Amino acid sequence: MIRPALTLLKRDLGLSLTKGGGPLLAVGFYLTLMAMIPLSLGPDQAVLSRIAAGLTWLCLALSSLLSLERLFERDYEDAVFDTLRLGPLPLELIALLKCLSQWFGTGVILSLMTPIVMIILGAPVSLALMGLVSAFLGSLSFALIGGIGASLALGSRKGGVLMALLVLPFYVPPVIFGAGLMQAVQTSASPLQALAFLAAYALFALALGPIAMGAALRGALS
Amino acid sequence: MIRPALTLLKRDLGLSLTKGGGPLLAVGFYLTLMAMIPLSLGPDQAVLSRIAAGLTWLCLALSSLLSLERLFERDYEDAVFDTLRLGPLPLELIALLKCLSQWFGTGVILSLMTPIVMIILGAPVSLALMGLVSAFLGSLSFALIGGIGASLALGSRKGGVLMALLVLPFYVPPVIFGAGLMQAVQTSASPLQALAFLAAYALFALALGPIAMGAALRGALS
Amino acid sequence: MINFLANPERFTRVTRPLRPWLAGVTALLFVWGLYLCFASPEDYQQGDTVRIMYVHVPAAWMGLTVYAAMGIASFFGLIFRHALADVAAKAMAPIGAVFTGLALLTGALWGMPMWGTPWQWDGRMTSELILFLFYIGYIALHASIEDEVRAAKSTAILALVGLVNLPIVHFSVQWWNSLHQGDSIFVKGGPTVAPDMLWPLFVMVAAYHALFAWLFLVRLDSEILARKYRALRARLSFN
Amino acid sequence: MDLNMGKYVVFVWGCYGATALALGALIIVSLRAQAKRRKVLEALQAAVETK
Amino acid sequence: MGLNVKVEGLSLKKGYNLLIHNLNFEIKPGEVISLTGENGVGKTTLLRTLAGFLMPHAGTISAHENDVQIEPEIWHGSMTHFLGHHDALSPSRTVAQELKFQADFLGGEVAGIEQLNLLGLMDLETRYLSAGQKRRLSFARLLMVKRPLWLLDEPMAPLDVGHRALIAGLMQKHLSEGGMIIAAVHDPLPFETRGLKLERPTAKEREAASV
Amino acid sequence: MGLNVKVEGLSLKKGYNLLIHNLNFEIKPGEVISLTGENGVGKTTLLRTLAGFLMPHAGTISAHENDVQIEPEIWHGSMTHFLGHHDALSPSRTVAQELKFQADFLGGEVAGIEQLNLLGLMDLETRYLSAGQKRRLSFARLLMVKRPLWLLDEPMAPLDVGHRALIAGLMQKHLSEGGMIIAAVHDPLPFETRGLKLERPTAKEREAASV
Ligand code: HEM
Ligand SMILES: Nc1ncnc2c1ncn2[C@@H]1O[C@H](COP(=O)(O)OP(=O)(O)OP(=O)(O)O)[C@@H](O)[C@H]1O
Ligand SMILES: Nc1ncnc2c1ncn2[C@@H]1O[C@H](COP(=O)(O)OP(=O)(O)OP(=O)(O)O)[C@@H](O)[C@H]1O
Ligand SMILES: [Mg+2]
Ligand SMILES: [Mg+2]
Repeated sequence: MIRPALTLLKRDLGLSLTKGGGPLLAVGFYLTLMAMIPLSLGPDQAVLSRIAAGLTWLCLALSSLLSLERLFERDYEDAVFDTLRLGPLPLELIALLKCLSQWFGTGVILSLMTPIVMIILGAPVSLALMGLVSAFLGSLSFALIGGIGASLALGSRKGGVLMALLVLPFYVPPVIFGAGLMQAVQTSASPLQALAFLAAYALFALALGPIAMGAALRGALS
Repeated sequence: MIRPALTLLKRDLGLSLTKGGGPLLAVGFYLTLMAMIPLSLGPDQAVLSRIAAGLTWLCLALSSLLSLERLFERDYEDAVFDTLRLGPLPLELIALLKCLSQWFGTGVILSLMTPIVMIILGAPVSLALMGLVSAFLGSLSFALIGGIGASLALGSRKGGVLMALLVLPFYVPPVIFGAGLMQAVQTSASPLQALAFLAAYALFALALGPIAMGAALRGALS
Repeated sequence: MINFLANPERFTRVTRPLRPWLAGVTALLFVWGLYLCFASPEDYQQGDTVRIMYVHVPAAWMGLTVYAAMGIASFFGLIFRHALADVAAKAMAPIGAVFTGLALLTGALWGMPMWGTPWQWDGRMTSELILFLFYIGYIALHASIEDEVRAAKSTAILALVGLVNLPIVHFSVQWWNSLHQGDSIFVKGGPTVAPDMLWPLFVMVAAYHALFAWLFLVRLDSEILARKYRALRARLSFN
Repeated sequence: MDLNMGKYVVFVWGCYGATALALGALIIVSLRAQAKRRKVLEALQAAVETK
Repeated sequence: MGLNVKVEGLSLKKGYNLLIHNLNFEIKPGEVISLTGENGVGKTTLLRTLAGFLMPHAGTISAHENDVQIEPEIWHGSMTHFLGHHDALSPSRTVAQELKFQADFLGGEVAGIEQLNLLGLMDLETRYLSAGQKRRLSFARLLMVKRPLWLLDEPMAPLDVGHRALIAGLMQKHLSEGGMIIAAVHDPLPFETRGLKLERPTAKEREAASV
Repeated sequence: MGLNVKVEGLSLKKGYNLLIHNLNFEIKPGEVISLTGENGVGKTTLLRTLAGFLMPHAGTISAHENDVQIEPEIWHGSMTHFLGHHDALSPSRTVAQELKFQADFLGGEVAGIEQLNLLGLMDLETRYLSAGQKRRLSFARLLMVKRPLWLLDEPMAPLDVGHRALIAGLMQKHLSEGGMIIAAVHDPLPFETRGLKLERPTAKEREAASV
């Protein structure tokens, strides 16, 4: 069970990291998005620094969403899922591994950039560590919830947009709490509650995600 | 030449409108995104109304991007492009028609919603007409430039994110001028210059887009 | 001339002896330029920070110049199908990206003492950032298409379309009134900068150009070697 | 020649340092890639000739 | 091995469409069944059901080893190979990568490369392979990971004459080692097989199933 | 019709790989060529080049009607049909929609539905069709829109015996009406054809082309 799981993880990570420009892409997308925000809102530093934390979370959610979109679809269309299902791993675990490698390949990299981007947008430096930890938790939730959406949208036309629609409502709580946490730190309130919520949400996604994805995939792949 | 063109337009429109939830999806995505913004930024009305116009443009760009992603890919993977190329239309025209039906199916609908969303977010009602016209022009540019990105990313792994990265820089000028136009109207300055720029950009995309897409597709489809 | 050099073999033969000379010239220009940088007087207004100009401005200019050169090479590659032109554009991209990145970084470091902030979302900085992202996009697109002929074609189209960004970067100062300094060197009626500052700047600009030329030849040679390797490999492995 | 940058020392030397670092890295990476590719090609050519 | 697979009273539906009604057969080690029937009669559907991708509408598929029943999960996860119409290959990965992945994931060692004439293709991305080359690459996993039941959907179609003989030889070897094969075919396989011809259910049977 | 197609000195490359070297042949109305050769020799590549999807590495493909040369764009856009390994169908559209679209886009009328036994499938999305049903649906456009040259890539492979005979009949009818067919096949077609066997270029030819 361990060897196939590691093999699958390695393959999926390899596909998302080494091929096609790798993490450069996620990073570039994130940066482009951040660059567009001040452009569309105007360069008023007071306004920007006020909303910096929130915007960072919004960007994180959107970037996760965009790169999640073809999580299962490629292997489904290439019929590789048939082979995966004939291996020793249950479908739930396969789905979880795919989400995790997606998270390593995109979410983790974006999380590492989050503190930098926050500071560039004008958030105080003291927020950096909190930003990093919360971004890790948040992007993990995003990856898993996105996985549920991706499995539900599998095989339907307009998969991408459908998925976005299914998934975005569930992205809202981490965004609220993540942004709230930033505000709490800024106003020297205790960030513990918000952090606990983020962690709970990620755990919840970790527990529920595989079951939901397994069921959805079983239906879609028949 | 006219009948095949109309046939293709109808088919593509049909695919994007009737299947898989239709324009509902784009609209829903747009609304969800708009809903997330106050949530992530906090409900401060003064700040919100200040950035409403800009955010509307940001959402317009992102929504266009999200639904553009599979513009050519479906037909490429299904080998339908082989049949399309054996028809009477040059590849340039096929690409243009696909962008246009994409625009009708998403951009136009989102543009129609733009004034409403702007007002909900707190922009003054007087901005509505300007918002509508500029959103039309902007989303047309977005569709065509997105088409160039989609044709370049075709057949490469990581199509979606790669496309976003290639395309977003070119989305910046309309966003700047679109948002600038809103500000101009708000401060009673003349919006004509910005509007002229938006129109020029759309025309430019209309002229350059088909040529670039044709060349890129010819390479990718070989 | 272009036709003569379009053959990779001939190109290698002509340029190989050139490379050590170019390396030498580059080194000399840098030594001279750096001496001038620190020997020139400080600005009455900006103090010692003016010395940042001697690395900021050449880097910024080179970022744009390299981009234009890539556009030209892509044009030749696309229209006249010169194999070497494709490789040339590919070889230039990382150099341009580094120059552009340096312009951003040195600009930010200059901004801190001058404007009290490293970053402002004004037109020139933003468009420069976009240019940088654009270089990344170009490199990423090249990396993500396996087939060389296709990769060359797709990236050439991207480079040509991307030429739109050049005027935006350059004229951004005029279009949006911004923090960033307007043009002060190439303006009607001659430069508005004092001559003691002009000299080090020009020598540094020349040094950057020489460095670019040398690096370009090295990277081009490296690309040609890689192509030869792949061609030989494919021929051997045919099944 | 005056190498004392006063209170701007961080910024000025930061700029020159970053420039040296980035350009130096680019030079080294380019030269090494070239050397490696030449070596690999020559090895393959030698293998072909001996075959 | 006393391994055998038994299909009893199997009915398969697609949408509202009853494709197969009350099918019964058994397969034992060393046996090969060639599945024939018109286009759309349900050959692919039957094979996918046997592989565990689809649920039967009625009836059972059971596997016994020495009269001990094997759990369905274990059966599907380690006893069958499925080779569909569409080769299960990621277009952006090289032949070498695909082979290594399949061997590691399914639990075996990379093998059969020279046998299947894949040696010269190892560095090529699978999207560039020809139809027959893809099929040969897909076949490799049946050799790398030993499993008793092979479910093959028109395995020979895209292969050239030489490779058809090669694959036929490999299939016979598998049978002689106690393996089982169920293959959907339009052209008969070049060795002795037991035929199983699928027929459309009668109108009455379809009527009865639609309730 | 005095229509004929001439291939002269044609060389095709994929990547760095020379597949076909200096190929010459001609095809006239009423003629059929069956293209044979090992897997990966370049049959599909040749057909795609003839359809205008790929550029030749060297050599020319020219079409003449009564000694007047036909422009390549016109040729590809209105004179050839291409039927690949992979059926060109959108999975989420119904059979009826696909037929209507192809007829309107290529300039013809919906036809051949009963002849190809598609009547019962009209409302089904094409993703649900079996391999043979898909192939029959793809074949419909050759009947709906008359074009002189058919380029077929293993057209018979997924069809059952009955439908093979049917399609063979349709091909013969096309020939008797002055049409031309070039078909890549592994199994010979069930009627008289002119054979064209592709061979790998020699090592020397490959060497020469790689410069
Ligand atoms: C991150 C911040 C900065 C960026 C991205 C940036 C970018 C650029 C670019 C792209 C150019 C070339 C423009 C052209 O030739 O079209 C340029 C030129 C120049 N920059 Fe900056 N810059 C930044 C900060 C600064 C600062 C803080 C100063 C000085 C106070 C400065 C002074 C100059 C000068 C004097 C030129 C030459 C203008 C000319 O004559 O063309 N820059 N910069
Ligand atoms: N949702 C559905 N509703 C009605 N009929 C369906 C549905 N899905 C599939 N079918 C039918 O089920 C059958 C599936 O056949 P299958 O693919 O198993 O055929 P096959 O025997 O493999 O044929 P071939 O020889 O062409 O490969 C087809 O006739 C198809 O039309
Ligand atoms: N980029 C590439 N580099 C090297 N070789 C390539 C490349 N792309 C394709 N090939 C080779 O070109 C050949 C393409 O063959 P093609 O698909 O035309 O074969 P075919 O004759 O149709 O074979 P089949 O009978 O299997 O369908 C294959 O041998 C493939 O390995
Ligand atoms: Mg079948
Ligand atoms: Mg073929």
